[in-house]
Amino acid sequence: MIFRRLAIAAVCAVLAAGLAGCSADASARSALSQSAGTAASTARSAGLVLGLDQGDRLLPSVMDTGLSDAADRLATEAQAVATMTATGGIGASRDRILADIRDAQDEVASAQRVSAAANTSAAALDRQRRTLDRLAQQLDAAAKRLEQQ
Amino acid sequence: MTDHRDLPMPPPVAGRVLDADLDLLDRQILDPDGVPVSTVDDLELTDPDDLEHLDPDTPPVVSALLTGPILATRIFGGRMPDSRFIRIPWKVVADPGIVVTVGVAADSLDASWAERWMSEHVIGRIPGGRHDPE
Amino acid sequence: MKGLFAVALGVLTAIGGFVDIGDLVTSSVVGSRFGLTLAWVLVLGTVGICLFAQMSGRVAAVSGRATFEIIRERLGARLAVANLSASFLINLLTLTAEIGGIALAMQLASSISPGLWFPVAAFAVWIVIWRVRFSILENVTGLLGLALVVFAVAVFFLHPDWSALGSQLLQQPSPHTDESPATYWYYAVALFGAAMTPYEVFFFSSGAIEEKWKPKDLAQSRVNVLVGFPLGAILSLSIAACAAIVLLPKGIAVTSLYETALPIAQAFGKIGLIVAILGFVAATFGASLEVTLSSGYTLAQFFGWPWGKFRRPAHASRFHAAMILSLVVALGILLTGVDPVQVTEISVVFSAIALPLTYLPILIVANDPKYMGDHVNGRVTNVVGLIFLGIILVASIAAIPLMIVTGAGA
Amino acid sequence: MILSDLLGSPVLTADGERLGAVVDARLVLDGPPDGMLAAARVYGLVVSPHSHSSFAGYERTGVDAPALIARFLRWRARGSMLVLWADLASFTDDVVRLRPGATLYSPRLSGDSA
Repeated sequence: MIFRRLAIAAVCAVLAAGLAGCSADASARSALSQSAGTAASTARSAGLVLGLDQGDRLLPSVMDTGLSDAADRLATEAQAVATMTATGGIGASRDRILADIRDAQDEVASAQRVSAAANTSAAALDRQRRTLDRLAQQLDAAAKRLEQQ
Repeated sequence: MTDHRDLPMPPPVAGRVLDADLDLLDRQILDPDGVPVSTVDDLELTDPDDLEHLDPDTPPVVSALLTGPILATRIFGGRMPDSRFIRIPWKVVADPGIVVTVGVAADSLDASWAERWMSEHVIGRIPGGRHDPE
Repeated sequence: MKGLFAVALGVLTAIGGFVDIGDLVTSSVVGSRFGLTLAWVLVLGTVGICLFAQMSGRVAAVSGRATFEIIRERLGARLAVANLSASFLINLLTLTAEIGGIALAMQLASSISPGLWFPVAAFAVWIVIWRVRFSILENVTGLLGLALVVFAVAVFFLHPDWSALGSQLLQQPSPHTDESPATYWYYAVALFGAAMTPYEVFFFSSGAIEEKWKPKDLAQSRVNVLVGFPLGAILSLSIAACAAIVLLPKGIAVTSLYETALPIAQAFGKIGLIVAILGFVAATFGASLEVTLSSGYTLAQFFGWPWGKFRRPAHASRFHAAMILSLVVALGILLTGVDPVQVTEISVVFSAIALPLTYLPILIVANDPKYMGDHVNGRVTNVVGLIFLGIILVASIAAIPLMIVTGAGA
Repeated sequence: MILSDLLGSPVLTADGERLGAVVDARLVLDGPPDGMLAAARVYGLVVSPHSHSSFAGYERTGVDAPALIARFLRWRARGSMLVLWADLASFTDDVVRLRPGATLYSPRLSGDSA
């Protein structure tokens, strides 16, 4: 009796492991695509914050909150992507996405420094906004590619 | 298949009729000033002398409303010893309506000891706890 | 004149009190991801909450019984305990989110990290509940919450493409986003559950007892509900529309409170932001008060303890102890570092249990002449009530599978 | 004895045929004065053949709204009956047994014809 139950459990476990193995590729890909998408949205959000600040439409406290929130979220995604096991030939896209997220992190960090400085440089903030938008586009494109494969 | 529409009505009775579960159980108990005492968590009935040969002329009567920890046994099963019952004697029940009113102050009943304890030892000691809100 | 003032005040507080952190962020999330294609859910949920809030208020005014007492009486101890557990957990999670929401709103105003605001916010909520009279706390937070009207005005100032917004209203599963149908329906169920969240009924019916409503006050309560709640829903809709106009085309999917405010910055600049942040603080603070009180009301009414702000705290000691404990637990959850906004997502699961078990007893008692005398439900109310009970049941059954399939709407 | 002891107990006829389960106890306040009210005696037991509990008592009261819920709950409690205390023979091992020739009455609450 007990052996039959054990046998059934074993068969189930093997089946589950098999299914998990087959879908591991797909799930890694979709997780990567999701991280890229979130990072893109975050970078855009930070870009919008910088843009609104340029138009003198933002309170400094909201700008601080927005940039620090974006920094946190990008850090989370970078961490998630960096620790992802790249199976099924997504290693190359993973590295590119990670590099883009890291670049976006750098831009946000330097925007935080610039906005904290006494005399904010409008030109620098504008440059960072453009870079963030460009990175967001790249990340979005990467996310789309991964989904379509 | 018996349908109750075919069944005769029971012999008429002189007093007020209450279905224990429908009209008493789980109702709020209030004192004469409208202060909540507790809820009716169960009813205590007098024990028949001989459960194997029930006496048709001496039906059980409600001796007390029960409240407190007995609620747990009603929900999760089990039986607690009679000595630990918290009773509100039927004597003090004034009106079993959509709320059950008792004729004595909430503070005089065992059922509100937890309220009094919490009031004396915790809430009443926090500044402002004994004043009306502003 | 005094009557008119009371009506106006009631309506205004209902508008301001309708929106909480869940509405602020969820509306904005949904708007930025699905445009206005889910607006119909908001309309449906608003009709439902109007119907049942009004019914529970009528039961309270006529019979003097608040909603959780009725739940206990009609469902019996066992089912009522199931409902109590689910409702109390929803309350606790919502309270966590609201306190977190106050802190996030204060961060927007001050740049000081929310972690430092959590204890301040929880203490402020407690002190108001401890010392301030019910009518004052209800009216002040409701009126300040009206600052959120800035979102409704902003919709016009943002010069949207009206025909595009209009066609979003009528289109189901949204055409120009990449969201899957399951995700769409997950958000539909979550929005519906949030609009009909039981704490509003607990608060509303207990508030009727706190303010000693009598049957003659029913007309006024009906106006408050039927005007105030829908106008409050319009605020929610405006927040969604602002997100749909500004954030959706940019590809920004909202995850934080500050993003909800960005369309206002775009429309009105700094002044608008100040008004919006004031509205955020008032709405989250008001909702924190309502939810904390609801935790106390549900427990006290289930166990038959003395409750209510019309009593001194020492005369409703377990009621106050329960609220203090709820605030402490909520603070504890926040200090673990969870995202306060995401906490509310788990409550969808518990809503599946709490919603049917809350609205069924209200409907049954509202038909019982022993409680209601001549004020029993009319035919139309019963038919609509039954239809909503059906919708609630379907949403409840669908909620958990949808949550699993979509990974909570990710 | 507490009320919960009775509720849910199976009810058998004198021949051992199962009638149903006790879902409620009918009390009558017609005893000698006991404090502020008359003593409440157990007048009979409400027995339901198909369910272990009664919900909202639609089978006993005159309330029939909302119609759909009333109809469903009456169907669930179909065939419910009232047995009088005088017709109970024994209550042992959580089983209620009736006397031979016990009468089954309608469970309706007559005062509730509203």
